[in-house]
Amino acid sequence: MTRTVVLGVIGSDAHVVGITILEQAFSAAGFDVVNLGVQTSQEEFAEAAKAHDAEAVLVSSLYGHAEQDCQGFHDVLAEADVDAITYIGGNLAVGQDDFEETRATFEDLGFDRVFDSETDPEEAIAALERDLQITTTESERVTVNS
Amino acid sequence: MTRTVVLGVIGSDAHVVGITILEQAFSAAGFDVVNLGVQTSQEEFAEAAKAHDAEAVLVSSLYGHAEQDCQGFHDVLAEADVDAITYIGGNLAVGQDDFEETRATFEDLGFDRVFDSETDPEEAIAALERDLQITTTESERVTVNS
Amino acid sequence: MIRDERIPSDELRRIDDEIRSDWATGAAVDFDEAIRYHESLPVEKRFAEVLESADKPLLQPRAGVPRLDDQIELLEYLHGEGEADLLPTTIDSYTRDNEYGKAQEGLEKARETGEDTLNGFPAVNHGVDGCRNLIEAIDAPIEVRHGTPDARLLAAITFAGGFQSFEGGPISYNIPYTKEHGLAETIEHWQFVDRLAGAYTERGVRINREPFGPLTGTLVPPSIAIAIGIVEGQLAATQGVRSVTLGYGQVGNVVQDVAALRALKKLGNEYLPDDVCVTTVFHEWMGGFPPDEARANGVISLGGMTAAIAQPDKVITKSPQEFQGVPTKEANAAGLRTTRQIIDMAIEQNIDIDGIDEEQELIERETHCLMDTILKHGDGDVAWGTIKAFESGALDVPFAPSDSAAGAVLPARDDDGRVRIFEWADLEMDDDIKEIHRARLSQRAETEGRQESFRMVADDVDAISDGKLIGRPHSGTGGVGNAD
Amino acid sequence: MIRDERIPSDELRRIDDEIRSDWATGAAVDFDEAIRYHESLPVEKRFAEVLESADKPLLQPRAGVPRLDDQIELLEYLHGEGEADLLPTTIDSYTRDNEYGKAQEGLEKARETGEDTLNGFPAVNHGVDGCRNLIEAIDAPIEVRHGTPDARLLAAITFAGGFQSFEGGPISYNIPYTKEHGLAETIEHWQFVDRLAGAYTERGVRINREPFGPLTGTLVPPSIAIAIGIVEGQLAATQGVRSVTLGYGQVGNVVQDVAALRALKKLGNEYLPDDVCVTTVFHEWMGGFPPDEARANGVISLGGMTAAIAQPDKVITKSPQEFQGVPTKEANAAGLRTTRQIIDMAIEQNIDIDGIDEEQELIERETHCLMDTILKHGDGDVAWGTIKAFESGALDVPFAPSDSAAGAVLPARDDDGRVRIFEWADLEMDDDIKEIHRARLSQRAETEGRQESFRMVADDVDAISDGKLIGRPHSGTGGVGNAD
Ligand code: B12
Ligand code: B12
Repeated sequence: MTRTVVLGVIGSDAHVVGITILEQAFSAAGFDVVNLGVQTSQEEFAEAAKAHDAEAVLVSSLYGHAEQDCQGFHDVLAEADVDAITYIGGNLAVGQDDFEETRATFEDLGFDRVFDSETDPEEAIAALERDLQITTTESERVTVNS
Repeated sequence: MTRTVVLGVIGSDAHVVGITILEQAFSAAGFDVVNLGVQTSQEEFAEAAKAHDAEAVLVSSLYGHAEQDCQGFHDVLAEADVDAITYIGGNLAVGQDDFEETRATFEDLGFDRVFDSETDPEEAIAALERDLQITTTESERVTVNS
Repeated sequence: MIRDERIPSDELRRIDDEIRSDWATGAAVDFDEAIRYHESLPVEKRFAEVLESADKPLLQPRAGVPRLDDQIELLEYLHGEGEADLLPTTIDSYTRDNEYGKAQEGLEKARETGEDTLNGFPAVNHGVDGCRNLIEAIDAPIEVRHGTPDARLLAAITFAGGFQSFEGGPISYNIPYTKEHGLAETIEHWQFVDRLAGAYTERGVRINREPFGPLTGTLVPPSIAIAIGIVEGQLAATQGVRSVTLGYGQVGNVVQDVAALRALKKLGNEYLPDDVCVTTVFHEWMGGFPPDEARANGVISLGGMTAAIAQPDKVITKSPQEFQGVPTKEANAAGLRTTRQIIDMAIEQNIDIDGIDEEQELIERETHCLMDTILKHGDGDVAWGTIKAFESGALDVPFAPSDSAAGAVLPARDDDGRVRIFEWADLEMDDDIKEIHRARLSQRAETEGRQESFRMVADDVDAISDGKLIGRPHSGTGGVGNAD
Repeated sequence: MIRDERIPSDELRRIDDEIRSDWATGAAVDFDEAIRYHESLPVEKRFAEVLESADKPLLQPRAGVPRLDDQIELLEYLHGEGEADLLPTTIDSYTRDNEYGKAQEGLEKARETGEDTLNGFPAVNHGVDGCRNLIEAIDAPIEVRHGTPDARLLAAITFAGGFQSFEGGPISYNIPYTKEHGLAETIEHWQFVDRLAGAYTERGVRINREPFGPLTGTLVPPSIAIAIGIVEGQLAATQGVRSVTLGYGQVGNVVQDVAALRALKKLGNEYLPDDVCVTTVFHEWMGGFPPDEARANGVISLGGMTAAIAQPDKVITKSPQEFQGVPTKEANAAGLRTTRQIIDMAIEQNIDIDGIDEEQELIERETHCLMDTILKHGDGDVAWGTIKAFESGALDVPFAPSDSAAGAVLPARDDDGRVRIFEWADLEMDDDIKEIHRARLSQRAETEGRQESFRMVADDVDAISDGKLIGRPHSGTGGVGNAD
């Protein structure tokens, strides 16, 4: 059984190399990757996640406008009834910021995990496997209980 | 009329390139330079200044032990009845120090002027010409008055 | 059907009027008054003259912040402390998307909070007067650098605002920078930009135009970059541009980089009309940087060393903070001075490296193949041919995010670190050239004891940020033999 | 009369007993126990083995602070964060003067105040156990670096303390480092050091010895540095040393530096006995640095680039804070990583520069002239010949502060930036070689429209710290032609 993740670069950002590498790595790790490419809108992410029943939405942003581009993103996902795990990664702030602040900002925006641009694809894959495991176990438990 | 300056590297410091350049520059500017070379003791400076009736003593130090090497230097000069202007220059502190602190340290030790290692020989020559001018004028004034 | 033909004057005026109504500040543009303004500028602010008369590579950083006074301070700093010869004004991303409203919001927020809420200088919003304040404040020529597919209003305002150099082109600011813009559309828009530059040129104000050579910045084979630069130069020349700076981004192999810069100059002069003055610009490594300023300084210096040998007319420097985000002004100036030091120490040395001529010849042959196929695709018309060649995949750019390019060609380094093509897809190329690439890459595969694969490409993408040139597998020592 | 002959065992023991009584810590040295201690060290701490088996240049910084725990922390940092392959322990200046009392005061003050009141690690005062604590704490080989004319006690203690590499020699730690020490005296003292290293070697503990190649660090013509290194290698070999690392300091011209490093290796193997394993070390620019860390990174990188081409066995790195004073550990590690990045990016590239062979041949011929005159001065004995050749001025070092050298020879750069000899004084050299230098220098004088003079030498001394390689007069543009 494969698991589907939706991947894309948000806003008007066109940095494609990172998601090209991520696509390859997640595919190699056994995921079904729906790669929306660069310059993907919030709505496109939501539609694709819905259409493919994705278990995770992986947002990439490199160009420094991530915070603006992600305002209200989780509302858009919720409206489309998307209940996937959400990760964001890349160069998330303009300039030479402290990453811990950046992480807090994006967690407040609703992301489950925030990655900096030193992240190896393997780390993200490991995290996702853990997170999905937990989710599965929890939902199984719920199923058993109910 | 030429004026005599005594020049040397103090302590066990062997950095000779700086004083080689200084010797050439002061000579070209019309001074009589007595170059004592590297690894010159306080006593050798005092003797030479006395013997040549020097108007200035130029101490160089690069290797980071200048503060220890100059302890009591002005007493030694005084004992030998040397009343010359004293300059020190080079890399005067061990490590990455703030130059203003260093300047204060060496002024407290009795040096008339303190130069960092970015000093062009021309700056030191200009300063010395000014200082000697003033001294001469003062001593002339003294002569006139007495 | 779009063709490589000069836009007639009345059409130029019509479009000009139209696009200037896109945003309030467009109204302030008055062409004749602008010519007089340019004529009033001292010679040291005339971009083309300064660049074309230089006797050694001029250095230029990248830099743009939202507020005018901050931008002035930044450029003064880079000019003074960074000793930059030429200055940039990098435009923010909203402006690049023609979202002047969002840029305005960002600018106002920046003015209120003092924070850099935009990633560049929104020149359209600052308008003609804002631009002129900047031009007047800085004692050096300034170029507009952006990444805007439709840069017509930006050009109208910045040209009238006193800028005399403008980066970009219909391919180089489309394929690497956007997803959905069609090439026919961007060619049309850039024909206007070039025609406007040509109009200034006719009146004696030679606006310098600079195709963006590095494209996606990631292992772009030299011939692809050169062919696209030449096409953009030709399109610009048709519209009356007479000062063209062809660009190229460092790949990191010194022989290949020097060969590429020489080929760029030679082919540029060969393909562009005689009355165009062709200069070259070398971009220090445009791909992923190491996450460490010390190592980044090594990358920057290899670029400086290459520039000292190849002697392009201009070098665009990187900062040691490239990996992290927009650099502080201090880091930006440091990148300039590191580059300056190594160039100045190496440039008077006679450094002739073996094999440059051979590599240059290969690059030239490859570029000729690509140029031939473009013209063939367009029945002799370079504009149309470019569109068709990208459509068929005969022309392609690796890692292109744009729907207008196949993005199917894949590069990898050979055993010497030169960028070769691993997956040709439909790229047009003579078979014997393909064979050369194949042989070089299989030599590497053999050294590493593994198959050529996307994994190798991915390793090469990461290699420089991981501290090496070639993405060797982590186990074996690769091509380095056992020394005694 | 001192001769190049092996010190007999009983004489070795006599001197050893004598010098060990110079300071209290000398008593703790026990040769047989020390051999067992060395045998207990893991292979990754054995200097000669690690260096000689490396397959690419190993990097080593300079570093020394007074207190043991600080020195451990510093070396751990340079090994970890700086990724140094080999580590140093730089000795303080009082120890270099054999002023162990003053060093003790400084050490105690450092322990009280926590400040670095000495400019290095006083290994004699720390004694055998202190040294062993350091050796045990660090997972890499460590070399003793100093500048001590009479290093006998330092050697006895640090060898017993577990160090397996020791820099210096009778000429290289005399002529550039002191004024009044006679050469006969330093040769005698270093014969002891080498004999002691030889004694360890005989018992299977190959102590690596490294003549200090850069000498005064200031425009030293390659052949002078190489000849002196060879002499010191020969003297060491006579005493039983079997691992010799010959050194050379970057002059900044890539062709000359690569040629010099190749000549160094070739001539080292030619002149030294077959049973000596000869390795080479390249020192990044040892002269005055720019007062700016960004520019210093450019200087450091040019060194790294040269090392990537010449591939010496070891590179001694500089830090971007070289100008200012002893660097912070962060800056020291940064210098290492900048060097590493540029070496690793360039080393797999095939970079063959024209003219290296020719320059190498010139350097070899010059070195042969100097070696011949040394042997002739000593009637075949290299020790005696060195003393006599320095006396006559047939052998000389530019900017030598020592009374034992004439210090009359003056170097200047030619139009390509290679170091030539401007004032020969009594230096022995074939006339046709002198003619080559003369021609190159007069070409430069012509380019600059001025006479060769001390002013030119002074300008060259300052050039790199002023941002250039060649000290051109400030007006004219010098040798750079007008590009189009
Ligand atoms: C190549 C490059 C470009 C190319 C992009 C070509 C293309 N279409 O892809 C070009 C030259 C076109 C370009 C343009 C611009 N760029 Co750019 N670019 C870079 C550069 C040098 C490398 C990026 C890269 O490809 N890295 C290699 C890949 C493999 O790594 P990566 O992208 O970081 O992705 C990895 C990780 O981040 C992580 N990751 C990424 N996303 C995600 C998501 C998740 C969920 C997870 C888990 C992990 C993850 O995993 C990835 C794979 O390992 C970086 C600086 C750097 N990093 O060295 C600047 C950089 C990203 N660019 C920058 C900027 C500002 C721009 C421009 C706005 C300005 C300009 N100068 O023109 C434009 C933007 C245009 C646009 N509309 O997007 C800034 C961003 C500043 C900031 N965030 O503060 C940077 C940091 C440069 C700088 N220091 O100023 N750029
Ligand atoms: C070349 C050099 C050497 C050569 C010296 C050869 C020789 N005999 O001259 C060698 C390799 C032998 C050497 C040895 C050592 N060196 Co050393 N050396 C340098 C270096 C790289 C350049 C010095 C130089 O020649 N500059 C060029 C000349 C023209 O400039 P200058 O000396 O600064 O002099 C000018 C100005 O300072 C000024 N000036 C100087 N004196 C005076 C006096 C007056 C009155 C005035 C007005 C002006 C003035 O005018 C001069 C002419 O323009 C410097 C670092 C640097 N600056 O880049 C380190 C440096 C000075 N050395 C240093 C050290 C520690 C040493 C050693 C102790 C350690 C070691 N590693 O072995 C030994 C000392 C040996 C000893 N007994 O002295 C440190 C000093 C640290 C500190 N002060 O905190 C430095 C700064 C390097 C560093 N960053 O660690 N060194």
